[in-house]
Amino acid sequence: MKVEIHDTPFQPWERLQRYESGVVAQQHPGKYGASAVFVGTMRDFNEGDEVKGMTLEHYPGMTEKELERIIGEARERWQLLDELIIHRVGELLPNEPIVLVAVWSAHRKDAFEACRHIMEALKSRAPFWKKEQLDQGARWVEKNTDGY
Amino acid sequence: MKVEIHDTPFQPWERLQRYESGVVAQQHPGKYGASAVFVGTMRDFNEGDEVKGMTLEHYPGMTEKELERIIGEARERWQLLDELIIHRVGELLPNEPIVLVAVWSAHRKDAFEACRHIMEALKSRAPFWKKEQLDQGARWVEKNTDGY
Amino acid sequence: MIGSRHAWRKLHAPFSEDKLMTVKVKFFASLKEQMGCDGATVEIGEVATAADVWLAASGGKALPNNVLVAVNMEYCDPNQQVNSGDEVAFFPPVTGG
Amino acid sequence: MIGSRHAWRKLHAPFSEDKLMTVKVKFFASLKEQMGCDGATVEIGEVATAADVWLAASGGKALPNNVLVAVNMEYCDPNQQVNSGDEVAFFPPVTGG
Repeated sequence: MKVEIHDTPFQPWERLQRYESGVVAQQHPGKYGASAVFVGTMRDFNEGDEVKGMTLEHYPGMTEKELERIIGEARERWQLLDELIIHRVGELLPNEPIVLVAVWSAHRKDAFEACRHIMEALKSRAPFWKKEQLDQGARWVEKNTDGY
Repeated sequence: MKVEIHDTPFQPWERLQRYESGVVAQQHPGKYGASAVFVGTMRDFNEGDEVKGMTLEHYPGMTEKELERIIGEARERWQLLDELIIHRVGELLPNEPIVLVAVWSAHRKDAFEACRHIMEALKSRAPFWKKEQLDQGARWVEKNTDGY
Repeated sequence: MIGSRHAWRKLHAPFSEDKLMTVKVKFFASLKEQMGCDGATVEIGEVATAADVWLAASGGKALPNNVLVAVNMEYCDPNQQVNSGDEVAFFPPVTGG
Repeated sequence: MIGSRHAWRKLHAPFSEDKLMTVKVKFFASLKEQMGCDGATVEIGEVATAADVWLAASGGKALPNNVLVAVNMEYCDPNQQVNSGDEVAFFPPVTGG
């Protein structure tokens, strides 16, 4: 399990390559038949408005703890071999990755379901807050929509 | 949309990096808020037996057509910006990637659901056949299990 | 199973002897091993279904329940009519991914 | 909103005046902007809930329904008792991912 908070841009596919070959393949060779991944990327629009940039605030310390709790709960429910969560904070521009959630499992049902569950739990519980820069000024995003 | 059949090993994360930056980011800058990915990797076990290697046969021509039909059906059901499917054929060893399914969308619900749907449809409809090499000899995999 | 096309036609073609068409047959995976070949070009009476093609190509054996059928690279019912020049494929349940 | 700890205690601490404890308060995002600060160390009567801490730290305003509460970096009910040295955080609905 690995949880990382980055205050500068990260490259999700390159990080996946490194984590899988360096950790998952070393610790579980021949066992990880299925990996499911979600990557959230900053859009240049939201609720009908053009978005120029975004500030992502978080609660250092609690963020990591809550993400680890979310992974722990997923492990009780599905058979998982490893998990990787990376989340950006700070000043973002459109097209920059915001979040990566990856899980490795023997079987695809566990991988798919756990990945989506972790992502939804992150959206509703991990202490991050987005402030969008619009032409008219800045606004806090008020609420995440349900993803199911 | 891109569908590729490879008869030599492919690196899924590196291919995703190239496809996203070279195609998705060029054609849909600022729009792809969500990407969902599944990677299937060859395990060294199946149904209680150790598996040494695998031969993946397919129906050239129909494979590509069927995968494109599957993507087309997913596009009717979900809002998708782009899709990438890569599937290995030929002689495989444990830990080698077998399949990659990736979709890009504005929103995560569409990405998650379409990715899983495409993967399940691939499992039940795309004309591939696996023959496993065991210590006792070779055996055809008889049936894919349901992934829901 | 598939000998010379002529020999086969004489033995199995259940339809009109004067009007014949040619279809391309393909077998895959375990079915290919069972049939001992990956396919053949066969002649059959002009009004024929995919199941008729199987019957002819397999030497008269019934089409097993779990065999999948594709005509021109698209899944179809065994009772679908085939046309001259069609590619008719038979294969076991798919196991990719 | 948060003045000197002493002045605040005199005005709002609803519990025992002789036994006091210290807790660390944090605000985030829009709540931080509304409160005009990202937190403070406050003294409060020894028997107090997270909601009491809010009341004290906010200058007597009721805890809005949608404000989330965490004690020592774990979500909790506003009615949960807090202990001396606890970190009590208040923040709006989270919007990460």
